[in-house]
Amino acid sequence: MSLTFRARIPEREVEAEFELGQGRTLGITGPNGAGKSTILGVLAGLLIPASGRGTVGGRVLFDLDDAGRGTWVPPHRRGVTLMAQRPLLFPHLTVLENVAFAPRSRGLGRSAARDKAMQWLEDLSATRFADRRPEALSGGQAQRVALARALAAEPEVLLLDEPLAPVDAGGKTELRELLVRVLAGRTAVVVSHDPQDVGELAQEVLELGGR
Amino acid sequence: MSLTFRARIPEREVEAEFELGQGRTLGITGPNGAGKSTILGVLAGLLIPASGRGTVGGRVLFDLDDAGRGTWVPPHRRGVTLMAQRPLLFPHLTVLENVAFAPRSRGLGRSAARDKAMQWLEDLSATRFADRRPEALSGGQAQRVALARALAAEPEVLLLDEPLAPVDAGGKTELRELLVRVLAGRTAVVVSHDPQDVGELAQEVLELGGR
Amino acid sequence: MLLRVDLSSFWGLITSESSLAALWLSLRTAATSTVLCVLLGTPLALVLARSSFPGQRFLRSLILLPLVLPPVVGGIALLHVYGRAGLLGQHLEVMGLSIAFTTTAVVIAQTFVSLPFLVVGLEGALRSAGTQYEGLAATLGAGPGTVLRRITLPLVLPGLASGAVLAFARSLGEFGATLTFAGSLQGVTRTLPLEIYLQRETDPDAAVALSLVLVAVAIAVVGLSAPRARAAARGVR
Amino acid sequence: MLLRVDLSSFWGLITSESSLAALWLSLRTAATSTVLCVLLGTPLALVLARSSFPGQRFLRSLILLPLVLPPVVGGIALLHVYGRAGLLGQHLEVMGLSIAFTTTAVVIAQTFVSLPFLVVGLEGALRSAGTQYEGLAATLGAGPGTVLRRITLPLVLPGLASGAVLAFARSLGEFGATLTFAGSLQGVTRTLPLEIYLQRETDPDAAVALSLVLVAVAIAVVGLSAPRARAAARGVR
Amino acid sequence: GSGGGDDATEEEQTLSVFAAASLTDSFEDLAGEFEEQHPGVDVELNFAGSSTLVTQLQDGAPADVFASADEANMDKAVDAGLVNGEPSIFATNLLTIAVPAGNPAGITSFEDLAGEGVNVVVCEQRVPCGAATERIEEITGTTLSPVSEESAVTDVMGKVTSGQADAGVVYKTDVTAAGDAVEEVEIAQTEEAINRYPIAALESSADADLAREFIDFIQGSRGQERLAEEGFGAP
Ligand SMILES: Nc1ncnc2c1ncn2[C@@H]1O[C@H](COP(=O)(O)OP(=O)(O)OP(=O)(O)O)[C@@H](O)[C@H]1O
Ligand SMILES: Nc1ncnc2c1ncn2[C@@H]1O[C@H](COP(=O)(O)OP(=O)(O)OP(=O)(O)O)[C@@H](O)[C@H]1O
Ligand code: MOO
Ligand SMILES: [Mg+2]
Ligand SMILES: [Mg+2]
Repeated sequence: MSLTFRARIPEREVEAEFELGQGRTLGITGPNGAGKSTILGVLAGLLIPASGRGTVGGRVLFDLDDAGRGTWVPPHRRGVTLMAQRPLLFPHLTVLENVAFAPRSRGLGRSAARDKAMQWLEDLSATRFADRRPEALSGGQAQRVALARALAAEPEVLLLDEPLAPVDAGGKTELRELLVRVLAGRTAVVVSHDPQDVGELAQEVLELGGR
Repeated sequence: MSLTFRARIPEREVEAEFELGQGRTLGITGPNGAGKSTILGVLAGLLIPASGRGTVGGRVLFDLDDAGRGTWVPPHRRGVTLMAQRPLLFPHLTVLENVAFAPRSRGLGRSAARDKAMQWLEDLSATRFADRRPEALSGGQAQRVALARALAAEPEVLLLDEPLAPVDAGGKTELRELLVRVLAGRTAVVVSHDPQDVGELAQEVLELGGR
Repeated sequence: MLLRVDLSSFWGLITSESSLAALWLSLRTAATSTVLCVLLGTPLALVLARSSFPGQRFLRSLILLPLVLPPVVGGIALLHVYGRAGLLGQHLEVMGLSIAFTTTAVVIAQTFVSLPFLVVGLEGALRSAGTQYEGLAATLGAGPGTVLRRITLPLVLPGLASGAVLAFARSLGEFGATLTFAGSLQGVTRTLPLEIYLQRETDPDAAVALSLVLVAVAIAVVGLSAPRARAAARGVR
Repeated sequence: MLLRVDLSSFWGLITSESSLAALWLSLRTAATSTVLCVLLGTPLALVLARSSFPGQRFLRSLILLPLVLPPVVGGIALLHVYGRAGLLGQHLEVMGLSIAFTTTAVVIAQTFVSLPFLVVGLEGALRSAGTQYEGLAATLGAGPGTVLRRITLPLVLPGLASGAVLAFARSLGEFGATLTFAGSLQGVTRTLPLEIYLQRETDPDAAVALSLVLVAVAIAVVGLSAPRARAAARGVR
Repeated sequence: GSGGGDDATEEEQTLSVFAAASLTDSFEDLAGEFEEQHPGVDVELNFAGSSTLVTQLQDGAPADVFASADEANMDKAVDAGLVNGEPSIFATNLLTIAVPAGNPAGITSFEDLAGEGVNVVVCEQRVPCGAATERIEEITGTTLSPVSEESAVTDVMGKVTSGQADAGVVYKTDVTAAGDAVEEVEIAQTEEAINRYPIAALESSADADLAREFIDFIQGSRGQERLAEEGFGAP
C-alpha cells in the first residue's frame, strides 16, 4: 500500500509531508520534540490534525480542510497499527493475551489466535513470559512484547516508534534482523534516534528539523 | 560516600554484589531482564530483598538475614535518589514544580527551590518547558526533565536507570558531557545498554549475566 | 445492641415466617436491582466519562438526584411517574401492566436510589483509567464494541465491582421509597427494612434483632467482595 | 411534580419562616458534616488502601455499614453509643456535655451516614493511583508527611472531591437517622427533609414544593462541582 | 364475588387492607382469624403511616379496606372520593405520658412537663398526636417547651425508651407495646383529647360485601377484645 501524508498540528508546532511507495519503509529522525510521535499519532488516527490529508493505497484516512471539516476515518478502520513510544501493554491481560489481541480482533478463534501469538513471541524470543502480567516484565522485556503485539496485527501499514530503544545490545542486532525480514514488502514508518536502525530498516528517510 | 551492596531477590532470580569507592561511578550493563533495575530498586529502598546488606559511607541502608529479619531504612532517609527507567514525572505538577520537588523536600523555601530548579532546567536545556504539564512533553523531553529532577536532589548517591535512552543523538553527546561534570566527585550507579555511556561515565563496570 | 436481645427469642424471631419472607424478598430484590443498576449505569457512566456534550452536567445532576432526595420524596416522585395515574403508569395501565405495589415496584424503587452509586464509582474509574489503552487497541484493529468488552470494562472492573457492592448494600437498606411507592405487603413488597420498621412500632427489641440480621448479611456481602489487599508498595520499573 | 404547585403559593411557602430555618440548618449541618467526613474519611481510606493488616476486611465492612443500615436503625445505633445512657454518651453526660437534641447530634447523624461515600470513593482512587509516584518521591528525599501532602492527596484530588460531593448530597438528604437520633425542633434539629416529611402530613403539595427546593440546591452543588469534561480521546506518546 | 362457591374447589380471593402502622400486631392476628373463618380468602395487609396510606390510595393503590389512625386522614380519603359509604370509628386512643423506667425526672402530672430542665418530647402539631397534645396544653393552661417535636408517635417513644428524653406525650397503645422499657404517668384531662380510629370500605374494592364483613369483624366482639389487649379504647 502506498502512503501519502500531509498534516499541520499547530498546537505542537508540527507540520510535515511525505509520500511512500508500496512496500517501502520510511525512517523518521530528528531531535526530541520534533514531532515524530505526533506524525505517527495522526497516521494511526489517535490525533486529529488541524488540517491535512492522508491516504493508504488511494484510500483516504483523513482529509480535513483548513476549518477542520472533512473526512476522518477512525483508527480501527485504517489498517494502520501503531507501536507507541511507551509499551502500553494492556495491564489486565497476560503477555500471550496481549499479543493475541489483534488476531482475535480480526476475528480469529481463540486457539488460532493463541497459536499465532505464540509464534510471534517465539520470533521475538519472548515465549517464556507468555503467562506473565506486563507489570512483571523488565523495561526491555516489555518492549519486545509490545513489538510482538504490533507485528501480530499484520496490518497494511505498520508504525514503530523507537522500537529498539530499551533493548540490550545483543537484542538490538537480533531484532533488527527480524524487522528487516518482517518489513520486507510491508509499508512501514519507523521512528528512531539510532542511525543504524534507520540505515538498515528504511529505504527512505524524513529528517525533521528540531527546536 | 563509598558504597557496598550484596543482595538476593530470588523471585526475580537476581543476585549481585559490588563495592564502590567514594566519588566513583559504577556502570551496570547486561541483557534485558538481567536485574539492573532491580538492583537500583533495592538500593533506593523501593524493593525489599530476601536477604543482603547495603551501606553508604559505612551507614547501613539495609541488612537482612536469610529469614528477612534485620534493619531496613526507608527510602527518604537513605540519601539515595533514583531516576527510574520510566520518567514517572508527577502528573499534577508542572515541569518546574517537578524539578523543585526535591529541594523543597530538603527544606528549601519556595522561591529558593524554584531558582535551583530553574538552574537545573537550564543545564539540561529544558527551561522552555518549565510551565508545562508532563503530559504535554515528548518522550525525550520528559526524560530530560526526569534527569533534571534527580540531579536537583543532589543526593549522596545517585542512581540513573538508562538516563539517555530516548534522547536524540545530539542530546546524548550534550547530556553525557553534563553528566561527566555532575558525577565528578559524586557516588553514582548508571545503568545503560550503550557502551559509550558506560565508557565515558563510569570508572568501574558490573556486567550482569543474562538469561 | 446485642445486650438487648436474648439468644433463644432471637432465633425464634429471625426464623419467624414474616422475617424469613422479608429476608428472602430483600435478597431477591436487591440482587435484581444490582443487576439493573449495572445494566443501566454502565452506559450512563460511559456517556458521562467518555463524551462531552451540552447538558452533560445537567444529566449528571439528574442521575445523582436520588442521592440527595429523602427517599420518601423519591417514592412520591416514582408514584408520579409509574403510579396508576402517573406519566408512564397510565399508559402501562392501558396495556394491562400495573406496577405500583408489586415486587416490580420494589425493584424500581431500589434501582432508583442505588443507580447513582454505580454511576459515580464507575465514572471515576473510567476517568482515571484514561483512554490510552483504548486508542492503542483501536490501532490493533479492534472496533468500539471489542474495545469496550476487552479493554475498557476489564480495566475498570474494580470500580464496577465496588460500585455494584455499594448499589447492592444501598438496595438492601432501602426503606422510604419502597414504603411510599411499593407499599408493605408481606412476601410481595415488605422487605427487611420495612419489616424492621413495623416491628419497631410494636416490639423495639425485635426490631433490633432483625437489624442485626441485616447487618450480618451486609457485612458478609461487603466484606467478601472487598478488593483483595495488594502487597505493600513494591517495585518501580 | 411541578404541575401540582402553583407559583405564587410556591414562593410564599418556600420563604416561610419554618422553611427558611430548615434550609439554613440543612446547609450548615451538611457543610459541617462534609468537612468532618473529609477529616475522618481520608485517614481511613489511606489505611484501607495503603496497608494490609488482619481484620482489614472487617474494618471496611464496619465503615460501610451505614450504607446498608436503614437510616432509622442507624439512628438507633447512634443512640446506643452517644445517647444519654449510651456507651460514650454516659461519660460525656458526666462531663456536662449533652449531645441529645442538639445541632451537634444532627451533624453526627449526617457524618455517620455519609462517611462511607467518602471512604469508598477515595479508597478506589488511591488504589488506582498506585504507589509508584510515592516511592519515587521518597527517593527524592520526601518523608511520609510530605509525600502525603504533595503527592498522594493531590493525585487523588478528583476522587476526594467527588466523594465529598456525594457525602454532602447524602447529608443534605439525611432523614431517618436524624429523626431518630437528634429529634426535630425548628432551627435546631429540624432539617429540610424533616420539614418536608412534616409538611406532607398536612399539605402534600407544599411538601412537593419544598422537595423542589432541596432538589434545586442539590443540582446546584452536584452540577457545579462535577469534574470538568476532558476533551475527547487525544494523544498517545 | 365470594358467593357462588359450593363445597367445590374454593375460589382464591384476596382482600387488601391498608392499615395504620400502629395496628400492625392486632390486625395481623385478626386477619389470620378472619382467613380461618373465610376459607379461600387471603387477607393482604399493607401497613404504613396513615398519611402515606392516603397518598398511596390517591395514587391508585388497589385496596378494599382502609383503617386510619386519625379522622383527618380519613377525611382526606373521603374528600378524594375513595371511600364507599360512611367511615365508622372502631377504636380510640388516649394520650398519656411515657417516662423511662424509674421515672428519673419524677414526673407526676402533665403540668410537671413544663418544669425546669425536663427534657420533654412531643408530636409536632401538624400530626394528629401533636394536635391532641396541643389541646391538652390549652385545657391545662400549660405551655411546654419541648426539646423535640416529632413527626410520629413512634419517634417520641424512641426518645423515651432510649432514655434520651425524660418524658414523652404518646398514646396508651404505645406504652402497652413498649412493656417494661417505660412507665406510664396518666394525664388527668386525657378524655378531652380523644383520638379516634376510623375504618371504611373503598370504592376500588372488587368485593364490597367481603370488605364489609371484615369491617364488621373488626368492630365485633373478637376484634374489640384483641384491640383492647393492645391498649386501644372502645369507640
Ligand atoms: N499532549 C502532548 N503530548 C505530546 N507532545 C505534546 C503534547 N502537547 C504538546 N506537545 C509537544 O509537541 C511536540 C512534538 O512532540 P512529539 O512527541 O511528536 O515529539 P517527538 O519527535 O516524538 O520527540 P521524542 O524524540 O522526544 O519522542 C513537542 O514539542 C511536545 O512538547
Ligand atoms: N514486578 C516486577 N517488576 C519488574 N521485573 C520483574 C517483576 N517481577 C519479576 N521481574 C523479573 O525480574 C527480572 C529482572 O528485571 P529488571 O527489571 O531488574 O531487569 P533489567 O536488567 O532492568 O532489564 P531491562 O534492561 O529490560 O530494563 C526480569 O526477568 C523480570 O522479568
Ligand atoms: O401509624 Mo400512625 O398513622 O402514625 O398511628
Ligand atoms: Mg516521540
Ligand atoms: Mg530495567
